[in-house]
Amino acid sequence: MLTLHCPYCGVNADETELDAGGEAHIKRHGPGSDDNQFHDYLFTRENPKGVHLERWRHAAGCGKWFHAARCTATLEVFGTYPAQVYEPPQDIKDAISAKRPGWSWREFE
Amino acid sequence: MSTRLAKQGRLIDRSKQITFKFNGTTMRGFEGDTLASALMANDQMMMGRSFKYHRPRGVVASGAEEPNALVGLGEGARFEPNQRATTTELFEGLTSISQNHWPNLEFDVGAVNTALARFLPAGFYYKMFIHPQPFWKHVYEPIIRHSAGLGKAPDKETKDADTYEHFYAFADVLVVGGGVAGLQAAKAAAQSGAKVLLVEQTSHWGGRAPVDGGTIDGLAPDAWVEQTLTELKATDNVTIRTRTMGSGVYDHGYALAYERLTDHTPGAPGPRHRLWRIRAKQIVTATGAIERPLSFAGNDVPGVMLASAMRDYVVNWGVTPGQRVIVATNNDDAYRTAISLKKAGVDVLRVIDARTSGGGALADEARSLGIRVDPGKAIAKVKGGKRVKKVAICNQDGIGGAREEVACDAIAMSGGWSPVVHLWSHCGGKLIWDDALAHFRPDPARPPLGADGNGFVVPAGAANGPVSLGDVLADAQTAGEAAANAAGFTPKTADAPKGVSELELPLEPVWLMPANADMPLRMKAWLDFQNDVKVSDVQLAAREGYESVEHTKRYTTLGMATDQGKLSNINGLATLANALGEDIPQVGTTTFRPPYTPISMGSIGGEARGEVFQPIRKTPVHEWNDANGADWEPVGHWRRPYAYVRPGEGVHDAVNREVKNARENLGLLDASTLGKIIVKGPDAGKFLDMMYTNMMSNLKPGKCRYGLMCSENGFLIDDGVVARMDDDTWLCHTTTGGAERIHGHMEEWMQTEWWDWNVYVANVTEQYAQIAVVGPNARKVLEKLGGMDVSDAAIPFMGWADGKIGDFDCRMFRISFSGELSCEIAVPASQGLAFWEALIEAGKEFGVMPYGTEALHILRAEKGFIMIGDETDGTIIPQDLGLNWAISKKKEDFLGKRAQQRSHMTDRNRWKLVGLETVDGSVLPDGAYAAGEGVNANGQRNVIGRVTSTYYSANLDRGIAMGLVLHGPDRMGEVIEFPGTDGKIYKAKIVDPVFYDKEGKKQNV
Amino acid sequence: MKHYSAFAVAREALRYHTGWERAWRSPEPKKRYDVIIVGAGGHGLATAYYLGKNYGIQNVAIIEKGWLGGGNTGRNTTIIRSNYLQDPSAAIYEKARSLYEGLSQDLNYNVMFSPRGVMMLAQTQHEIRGYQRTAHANALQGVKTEWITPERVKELVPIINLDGPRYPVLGALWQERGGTARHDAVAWGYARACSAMGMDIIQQCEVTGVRSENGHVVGVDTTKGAIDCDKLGMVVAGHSGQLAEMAGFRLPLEGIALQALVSEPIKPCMDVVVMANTVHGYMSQSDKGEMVIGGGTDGFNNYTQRGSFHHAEETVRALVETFPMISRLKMLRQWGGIVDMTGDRSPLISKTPLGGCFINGGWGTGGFKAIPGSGWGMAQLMATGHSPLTEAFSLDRFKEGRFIDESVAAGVAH
Amino acid sequence: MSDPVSAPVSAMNHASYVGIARVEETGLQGMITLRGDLSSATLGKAIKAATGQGVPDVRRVAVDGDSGACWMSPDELLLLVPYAEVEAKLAALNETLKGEHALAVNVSDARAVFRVSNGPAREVMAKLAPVDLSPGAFEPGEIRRTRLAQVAGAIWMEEDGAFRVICFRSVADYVFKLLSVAAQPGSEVGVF
Repeated sequence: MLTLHCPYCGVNADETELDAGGEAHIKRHGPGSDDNQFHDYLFTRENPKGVHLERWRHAAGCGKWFHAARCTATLEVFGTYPAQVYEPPQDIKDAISAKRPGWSWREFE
Repeated sequence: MSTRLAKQGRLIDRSKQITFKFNGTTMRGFEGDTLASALMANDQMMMGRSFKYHRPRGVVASGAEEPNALVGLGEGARFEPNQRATTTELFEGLTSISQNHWPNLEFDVGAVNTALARFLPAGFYYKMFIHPQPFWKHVYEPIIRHSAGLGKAPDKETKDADTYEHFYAFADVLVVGGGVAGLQAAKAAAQSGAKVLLVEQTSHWGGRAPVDGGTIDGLAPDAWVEQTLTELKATDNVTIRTRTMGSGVYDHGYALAYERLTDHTPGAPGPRHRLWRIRAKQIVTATGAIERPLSFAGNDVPGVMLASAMRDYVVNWGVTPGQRVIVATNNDDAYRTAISLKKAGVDVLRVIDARTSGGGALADEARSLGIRVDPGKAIAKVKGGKRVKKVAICNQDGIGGAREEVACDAIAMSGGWSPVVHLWSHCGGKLIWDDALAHFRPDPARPPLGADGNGFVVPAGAANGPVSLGDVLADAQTAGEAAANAAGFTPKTADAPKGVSELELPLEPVWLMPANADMPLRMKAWLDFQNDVKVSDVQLAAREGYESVEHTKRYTTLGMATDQGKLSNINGLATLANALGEDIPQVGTTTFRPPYTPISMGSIGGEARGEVFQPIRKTPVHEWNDANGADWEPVGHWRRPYAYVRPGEGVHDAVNREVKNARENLGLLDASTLGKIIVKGPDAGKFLDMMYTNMMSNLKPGKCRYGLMCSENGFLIDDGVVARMDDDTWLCHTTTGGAERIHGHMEEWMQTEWWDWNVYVANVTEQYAQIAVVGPNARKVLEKLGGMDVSDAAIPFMGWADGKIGDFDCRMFRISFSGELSCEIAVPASQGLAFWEALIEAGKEFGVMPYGTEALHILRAEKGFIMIGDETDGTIIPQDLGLNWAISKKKEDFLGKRAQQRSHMTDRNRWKLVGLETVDGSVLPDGAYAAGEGVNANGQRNVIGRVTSTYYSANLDRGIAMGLVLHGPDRMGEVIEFPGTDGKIYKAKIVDPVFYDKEGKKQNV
Repeated sequence: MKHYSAFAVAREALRYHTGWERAWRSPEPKKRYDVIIVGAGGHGLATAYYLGKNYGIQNVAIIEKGWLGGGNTGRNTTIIRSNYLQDPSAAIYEKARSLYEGLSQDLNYNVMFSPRGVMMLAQTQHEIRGYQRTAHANALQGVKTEWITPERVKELVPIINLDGPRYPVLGALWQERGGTARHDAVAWGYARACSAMGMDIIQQCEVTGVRSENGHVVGVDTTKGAIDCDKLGMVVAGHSGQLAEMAGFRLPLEGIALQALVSEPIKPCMDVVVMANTVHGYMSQSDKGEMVIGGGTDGFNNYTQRGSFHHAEETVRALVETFPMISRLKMLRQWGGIVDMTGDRSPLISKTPLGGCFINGGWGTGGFKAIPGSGWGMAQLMATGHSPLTEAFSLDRFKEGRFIDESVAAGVAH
Repeated sequence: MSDPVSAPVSAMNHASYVGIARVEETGLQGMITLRGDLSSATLGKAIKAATGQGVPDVRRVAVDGDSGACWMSPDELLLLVPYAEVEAKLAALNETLKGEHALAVNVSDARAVFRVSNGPAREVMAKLAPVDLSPGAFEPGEIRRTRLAQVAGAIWMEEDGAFRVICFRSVADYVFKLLSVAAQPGSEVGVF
């Protein structure tokens, strides 16, 4: 039963107020992309046992999408941040590094 | 015999007598009794039968860990099976029945299993009943199922007479357990200013201490408990609850507490149970410890009881299980029982102490009271069936020979204590083995981790290992302070109250009595009393290679009973470890899962039953529909009329009537459930061009356009009419199920992909009641009501306008899903019912009839319009449905475009939409598949198509259908076969999907 | 292998059951095997068993990081059915179901397959259409199912509440030969039979790496040393992703938590398996008397084997409404498992980018019922390079957009 | 006198229930959903004109009688105005906001409003919403969009300790029954 801090309305939201949105920072591939790119865009997922960056929506609250940095093995939360970014902010990366030195996730570390 | 003692009983009020029933016999007890203590007071030692062998079972414990004394409680709508007699507070008129026997408790046919026990070892059913094949289902299994099962099932029509509720609570520190450790931990935590919630599963505070004696700061435990309670009650930041069990600990500080409000006062107003959903920064588990039985032959005979439990019954309830008692132990604590019994006037024949050294100070006190103590001895065997008759005593180090028999009627046993680590373990807390005390306790280095990655559970008192009163209180103080600190408060460090109790000598682990008991004895030495698992069973499992503790548990069912192994697990583990020649910590434990003790299904469901089981969404016309024959169809959470059935009319007659009337006169449809989403902004057109397959940016204000939406995976997810309001505002209609889904879909893409586009979206679905006025007389009724110009010139087909109809401000859309002249009119929801009634009234002279969803389906099918959810099922792309005209070729991109370029999506062998006409005019079965030639590699009949919609058309007086068929559009006129599940073969001709008014004249007048 | 029978049990009883031999050996790994199966769950053991039985490949090791049958095989709600909509699903699940019919005899181990019947309630018009479609499909697939009326539903399930205030029962899709089996026994039975064929089941041995040479697998590194092999089968459910990473490729999978719970045992009151998809709940009664209840899945990656409580709550809420008499029963135990979900919620049984390496996973919430069919097909694929049973479940289907979507008929995959 | 046929009626038409607390639907309330840049001065001006209130801070409400402004999200407010004036206020609002990127729509009829008062209102609400409603944690002036059992809703407290509850119109009946069950006699929790 997670609680995640909504970076928009400042609420520590109960999991039942949230919708999970899967992996974060996925680049959209539309017309013009090749089959592999499009396949990976839609289906290939990091699915890590450890540090994960993922999307959540404060559905029963302010309705905003945000990102969470979370460990899938312990459910530890390193931080949450707005969804309108292409990569996790430095303070989030630092928070993860503090707890999981040497972590990496896709192109981020 | 077991009886009520003349004195004693700190929890009962002898001035308040209570009458209750057990197996039909009226008995008497006192206020403060549990059902178990009251039954014993009435010399009812045998309270049930075991699971597998149906052996007589008596109460063995005095609390939540009880595996034997389970009864069916109450009657009718309040009957509850498997209720623990030891945790059931006695109340006037209580009725209970014992379980798992036929015809009755005293004489049970199933007891034949006892005689066969030798032939029914652990896992016997895996090795037997294999042949002949059908016998398992029809002969063996039914027998096993009937002899298994425990409590009687409630009557099949039972509807629970009680209500339940949830409650969300937030605390800095949750303390579970109201014994002296819990009280002290709560006090210590509260002094820091932290918000503390303290819960205790029983109806009284203090736990074991008042029974076990000693002093706290010079006070008797009872007095100290009173004093501390008074302090806590006076502290604003502390909340305390009795009859509330901490039942589970989950991630991120989430905990469940199970409050039993009216179990002891059935029928009282208010909910029966309240399930607390607690978020705590820190959780202190002051859950105490549970005494372990000793494994000796016949340790399951009624009258054999945990030493601590026997003490509880004497001190708390003034009952004794017997008159001539023998105590068997491997530790000093059990001497307290001998002493309590003796002081209560019960004859204690002797204490059999497995330790050659004998006991310490408590042993001396016992001796001084004239109790005989036999060091180095063991119980070889208990004799007696439904009641202890005598014991055979032998040396502990031996196989059980050279016995001395002593007659007695009760035995108190103590194999040491195991901390209650369940709540610590639920969320991943790990354990370490303590050799000195021979038990698992929480490993402070490996606690369950919270959201911040730090531990959030702190064990306190006996639940953490300490045994003596002094150590328990000191540990509780530390735990309370630590929890407060971890919760972000600064604890006032204070000295723990001084607990004084007799010094105890160390126990000696005894996992089998006598140590080398021979096989006949081991086959009678019980580990799990309820499931009938014996020492020999665990040894057999080990022998057969079921070496993992999980394998042994599952193979023998050890610890899988309703007590979840509270008494049996550690003894079982030790037995397994010995059998494998390993150390206990190597063998490890099984996983602890919530709940700590079983909680009612009702409490889990909470308030969500009956009318509030799930929300029912209602349109402004709902009540009118209900009053006018609506045959309801659930659509999502909405209810829509399937048809309006008149008195003496069948549902299908009603549908046919509605379908004809809409084409011939005037039909009204409550379309309020259709989604209505406003999209506004400089980039709204660009945004909608991505959302829809067709172009929306070039739609002219005042006009409407039918649009399709696909997922990024290419599949059709919704459709609807889009109207352009003004330069930068569009109104998108969605399907009934689509409103919230599509609104969320738009927000998601807006917020997470194109967040730099200037677009705002608002879901105004429920602001309007939307009513479709359909049929040749549609314009007439509107003109009669007066107001805006509704002529074709003023509002042409696929146009819209704001205006007034009668007194009603409205927005009118000239759109048609029926193929008839049709206006969809939106009015404010609060005027929706009035508007509907006005239309009904004014429409009378034009033959007005409301129509439901089925008529809606048929009308659109007659016109070959697709329906999301019928023609689509999540695997369909617009191209399958011949909707290419609605897919913009000009646009470089839209959601789903790339997906639709994948090889399987462009495959010319994809089934395509066609109309289907049965050769004989009958109706094709819904969901039927068209059979092709031959079978596939897996022997399945090849198929070449399927029916997506099929109806009887009253207007055409024949069956019409739509379907997806391989190369369908190229095969017009061909007849294909649809095998029905009724065995018939339905022949249907492939035709154009538009069955009615192909030119579309009627809608455009 | 000592034969199991009532006679054998009686004989052993006379010597206090001291004569029973181990159900399976616990050997140290050899240097090399023809085939290594990673994962001694139901699917892995069944794969090994049919490799030996159908193709004579018996130089096989099954490597398990924990204890055999300890993953989802030992955590599921044991439902067996094959009333699936899509041809490939119906084919493999019906193959599995038909193998279950004779599995106890085949393995000489009573797996307690109980064809008590599986019922899927239709509670909306949409569900009626969906299940009637399934019934038509099943008829052509050779899967025996039928559409039954509410009256028949009540006959079969006396404790059901036909007209709940929210969703009346409008009928049901009924598979008479569906049912349940004893999950542990399935793993143990296959393990015993594999061991008897000379295969090595190596428990408490974790794979730490996959070794390959010029694009072909040559062995694995484990906590018990390096082991060589010609072919490798990855059958590790929730941990497929981690293993694939070791082999150098990625999968269209995500691991999430699925929950289940049981009530205290009561005397028999429900003889069939009931699934109510509109309200998201399903329930059956075990031979022990417990009501076995399936909970929902979380929406996020989770490797804790603990689910979020509110999913269990939603399920119980639905079932109390459907079967009011369970309101005063008590939940005895709840637990969770890790299931791996693919893009279309259907499994992967496929060759992989690494030569000689095969994957069997992505069973989501419905793997137990498929065990024998999955093992049968996987063995055929590994032994011969092709299996009609598994063809459609290949990895490349996602690239082509060729999905196997069972949700279309409102059918859940439990 | 009888109302004209077209007289508007609120979802529950003032239904009420009295248990451990009083639950009532408060009838028609003018409501405008306003989306835009909450930091914009023009927007602030428009809101002042429409409601007499300034732009509320995050999770705050500024309500006086049936006029006020409630924070809904970083780019959304719910404006409360007298029901009869909603169209006029909306028109004025749109006039002022001309040229701004903003969206204002009338949602008066898309919602239902309840009041929970005269009793342990905090406890009644805490049975339904996963929110810390204890004194100090939740006080008048704060608004919380959350979940009421199985539906979305927004709640805030008034000075007298009563709760205002807003939900969608279609589930008004569900929410009314929900609140009534939560307020059933004998269900006091006794913690706040």
